Amino acid sequence: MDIIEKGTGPIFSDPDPDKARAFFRQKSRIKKDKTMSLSKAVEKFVKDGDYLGIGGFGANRTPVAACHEILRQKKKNLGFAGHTATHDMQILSAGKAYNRIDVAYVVGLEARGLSNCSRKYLESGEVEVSEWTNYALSVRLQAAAMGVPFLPMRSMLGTQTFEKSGAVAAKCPFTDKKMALVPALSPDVSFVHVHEADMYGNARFEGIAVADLELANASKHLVITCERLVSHEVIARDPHRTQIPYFIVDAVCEVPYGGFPGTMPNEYFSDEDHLREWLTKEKDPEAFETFLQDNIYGCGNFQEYIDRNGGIGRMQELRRKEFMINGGDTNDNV
Amino acid sequence: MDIIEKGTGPIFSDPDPDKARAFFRQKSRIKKDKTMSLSKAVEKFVKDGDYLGIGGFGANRTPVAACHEILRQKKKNLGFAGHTATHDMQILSAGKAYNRIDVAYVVGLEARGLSNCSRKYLESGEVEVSEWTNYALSVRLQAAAMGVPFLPMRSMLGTQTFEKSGAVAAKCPFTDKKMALVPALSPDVSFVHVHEADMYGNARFEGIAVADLELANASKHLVITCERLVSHEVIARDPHRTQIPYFIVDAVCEVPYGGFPGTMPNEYFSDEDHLREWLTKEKDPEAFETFLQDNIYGCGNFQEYIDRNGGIGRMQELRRKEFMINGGDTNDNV
Amino acid sequence: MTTYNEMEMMIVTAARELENGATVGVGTGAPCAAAMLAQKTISPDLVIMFEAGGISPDLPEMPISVGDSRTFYHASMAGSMGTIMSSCARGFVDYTFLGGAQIDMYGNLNSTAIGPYDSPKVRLPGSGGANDFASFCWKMMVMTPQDKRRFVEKLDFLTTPGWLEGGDSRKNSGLPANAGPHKIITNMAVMDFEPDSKRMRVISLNPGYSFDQVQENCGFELLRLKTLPVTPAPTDDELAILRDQVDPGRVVIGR
Amino acid sequence: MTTYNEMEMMIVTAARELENGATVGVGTGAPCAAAMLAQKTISPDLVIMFEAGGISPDLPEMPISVGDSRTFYHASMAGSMGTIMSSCARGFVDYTFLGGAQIDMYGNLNSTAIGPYDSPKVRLPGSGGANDFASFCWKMMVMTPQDKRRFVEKLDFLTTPGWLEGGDSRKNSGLPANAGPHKIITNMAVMDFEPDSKRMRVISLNPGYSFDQVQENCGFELLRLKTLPVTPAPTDDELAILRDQVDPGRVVIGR
Repeated sequence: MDIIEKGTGPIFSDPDPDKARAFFRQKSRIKKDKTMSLSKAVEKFVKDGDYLGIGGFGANRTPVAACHEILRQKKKNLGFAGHTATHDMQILSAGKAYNRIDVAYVVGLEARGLSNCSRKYLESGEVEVSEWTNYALSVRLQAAAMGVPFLPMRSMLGTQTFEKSGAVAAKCPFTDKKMALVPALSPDVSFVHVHEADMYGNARFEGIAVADLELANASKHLVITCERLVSHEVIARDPHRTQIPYFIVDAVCEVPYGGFPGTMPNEYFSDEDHLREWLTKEKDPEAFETFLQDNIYGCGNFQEYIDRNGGIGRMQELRRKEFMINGGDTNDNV
Repeated sequence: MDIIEKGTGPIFSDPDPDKARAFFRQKSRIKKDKTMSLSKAVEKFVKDGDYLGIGGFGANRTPVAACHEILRQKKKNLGFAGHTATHDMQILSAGKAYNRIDVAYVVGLEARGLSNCSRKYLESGEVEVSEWTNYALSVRLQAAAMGVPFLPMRSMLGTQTFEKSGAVAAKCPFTDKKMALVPALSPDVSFVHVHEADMYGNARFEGIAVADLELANASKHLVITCERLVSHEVIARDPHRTQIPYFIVDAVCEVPYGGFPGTMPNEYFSDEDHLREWLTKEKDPEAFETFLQDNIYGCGNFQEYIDRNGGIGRMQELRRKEFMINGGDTNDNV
Repeated sequence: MTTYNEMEMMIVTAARELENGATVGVGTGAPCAAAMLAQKTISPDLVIMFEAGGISPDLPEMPISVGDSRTFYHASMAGSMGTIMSSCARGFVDYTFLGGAQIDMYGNLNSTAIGPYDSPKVRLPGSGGANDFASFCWKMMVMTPQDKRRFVEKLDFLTTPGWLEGGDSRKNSGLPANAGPHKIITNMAVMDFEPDSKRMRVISLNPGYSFDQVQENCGFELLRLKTLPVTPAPTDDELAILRDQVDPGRVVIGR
Repeated sequence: MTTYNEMEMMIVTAARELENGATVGVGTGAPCAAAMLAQKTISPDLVIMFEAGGISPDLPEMPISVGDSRTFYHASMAGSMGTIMSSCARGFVDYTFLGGAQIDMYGNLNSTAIGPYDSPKVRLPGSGGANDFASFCWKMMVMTPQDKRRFVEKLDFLTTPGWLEGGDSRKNSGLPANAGPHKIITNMAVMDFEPDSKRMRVISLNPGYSFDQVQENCGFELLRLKTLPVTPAPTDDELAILRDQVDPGRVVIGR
């Protein structure tokens, strides 16, 4: 294919599908009990230098607990897929866990404002950056999920987003139209947070899928965090509801409220007060250190973080907020 | 892109995404009542010469009723996407409704044997043929669904299936590997059979999806046949279960048992006796004419066909077969 | 007549652009308020889509995030980013509202960096889905304050395509045909783009503003219609609906 | 020892190829029987996949169709053709069983037409998913009767890739690396492919057959191991399970 234009951005993940195939060939397909603690899963599947994918969108159905654990275990030099990375990136930036990033949406928390810590880290020169769009990262993951080295798309063209990406432009052999071709992106390890999974890794969630199915299928290792484990029988009763099949999954970690302080559809709404506290604390490096100590490094696990931030009572409030239940007097904690 | 090799098979559908965009631009997005009779939907949305897509796989969740109606209305010169086209193709061949076909799997009814009628029609020279694979047709539909003129894939290469297709081979600009590039396929009109839909066209089904979501999104016009209409409230309660969004749908036709004599997951199993009758009757052209008269042309609608082949009683039996309920004495008709 | 603030004026102006039965890809904030207002006034059948996957929700309140639960509350479908973006790519989405730290005379947007890209003064979020929406949706609109630091001669970074370098440059770029920037709505005026040069052109002035004031708050030379009508002010009805039903918490419109 | 028929012999031989924990993409009929038998004997953790979307069902009986309800009965997932084929393309599927009207010495298959393509004597179904499975799955196997009209010097049509023209031809074709035909199981013998030439090679003879008989029923010259062991006959256990649990209706194995 004749390359008409070529972005100058780095490509952090090898798009060669035969190399990915050689990896997947030796990955176990046995339907075995894969439940383990999140700390064990991070220890086992996240290596310094790995390319990391985090599911969800911003602070919605995001495996926040996994990000905390990555910090606690002081993982370093990760690559990171920054597709609407908001609170997850804020955490990972606080630990300087990554040193290269595919950017689609970063440093912001949407309408909540910019993360000072993420911004400063990206501006520090310590992080290698490649520019993309949200959909480009979806499509790159989809290419890997399909076992092809690239896919064509029609955005990015004509912009500096393209110039600073690793995409190329080439002519379609059927229509002669110029296309952007984006290389497959295969994270070494990804985390996806779901509502329910069985011990083998069959997983399902409610609400929007964002790019989680592309991410799950593209990733060499996949860790599922779930609000609750269910028996395989529950999954097998409605197999059309399974979105992630067990054979692509390496570990299943039951982490109730694992998306806090983000939103988990039909479970709990985001804790805007606590997210605001993050943004505020970041502005003062010293206060932020204490805050991180209190909320991440000083916690044995994510359950402690939940307990320190209101525990079950607060979760009940956020559940009411999710379902827009106002008033009444049925909750002892409210 | 440099073309290394090029199949000689015809491409029956224009892969230009800008032409498809111009069409979709003027398609109404209004959430209005789209329920109508199947005869009206076929009359309105199937034009002689159109390229036709039929959902399901073989005789599984296949919009059989739609195929009958196409025969009754004597539609001609259709193009047809033959991706595991079994009983649907048998019907359409009986009416010589199509004159060009993208072949992946045709003329057979899987383990049940070959359809004499489909085979003779394909051998007659009256039908223009292009060869593909099942996955190639999925990927071609997916290209159209993504609004790109082609997608790359890694099968077909090195075979005469490739040579007699409309695919081209080109080198990947990232890995230098040879890829098959397949052109987008946008049917003019497609039919998909589902369990439930609301009057706007939001639709959902159980069991395997086959390539129905790619087909639905690729098609310019889309007619949903459903086992039952449900209220929009039922859909809106679990929007993550919606697989086909209303805005791509043109018509919603409630056709109970609309997949008979095929299988509809969790509803009814295939009627193997009746399918065998089809295969047997086909062998004698005269007997087949009478059979078609009795079962299609002489029926006012699909309900009459069901009634002539056992009606509700037979459907109850097939439901028991689907759920593997043997024995007992609860069914007055058995 | 009720008094109104400039944000209210912009939202009402934007809402009026959204005809009944259109589809619009929106984010949070003012664009979402405009879409909700349109639904409650002239466009009951307006279809709202959110890039993370929400299609046609009954928005019970303003979402905080483009992916929070409100964006698919009682929706027709809770799909994926692929569902939304491929629908946009196929030509199903008529409008989108975007923003940015900088905009140039061709409607190109910068949301990546202020200052040199390699050592930015401020690193911004990047494209997100903006580049995709602007590439695919037929008519891209921007709501932004009229400000010399926003309306710049040259972007520090071209994140999201407008008419690129004007003229036929977008047509020749490979981007989908016939889509591009449509209207720019500021606190002072409404602009479109002159059809041949694709340069930004003032087509109406908001009540109380003159063309010169708009030009003074713009870093490049604006084209203009010879006669500039006044952008119609919000009606009492529009304001009441906006304040009481769309944004009762005054999160976007302020107090 | 219990007597058995040749179909039973083939199914048992095929089942023994499927080691525990492997993944296999199968169709209906004998391959499915072999996979089910393997699950009930040496490979309790064998993962069965059907191209229409069924993943790891608890098959209650032999499916009639690759897409019928049995193919996703109590399954881990009822996915799509895309789910299955993209999993195959990524290298997750170890084995597949395919068939065809004709096979050549490199394991290429014809299921498209008998006679000239443009005016066929018999038009056959075409590739279906066979070409995809054979391209993607690591080890492709064939179960077929040993017959001169099936084992041909030259295919009327090359539908599905084996080792193409042998040697490095498949490697250079662009197909995924290191995948290809593995074993051919007939009523008379088991064949593999000689590593360099990629030509079909007899590696064991079924009880009661000689190499000459196999060669007589083959339209091309077969390679052979110097010493040809006898393919182990089915055990009583295997036969009992096959007859009582896998195919009690004797649909595939006959009466």
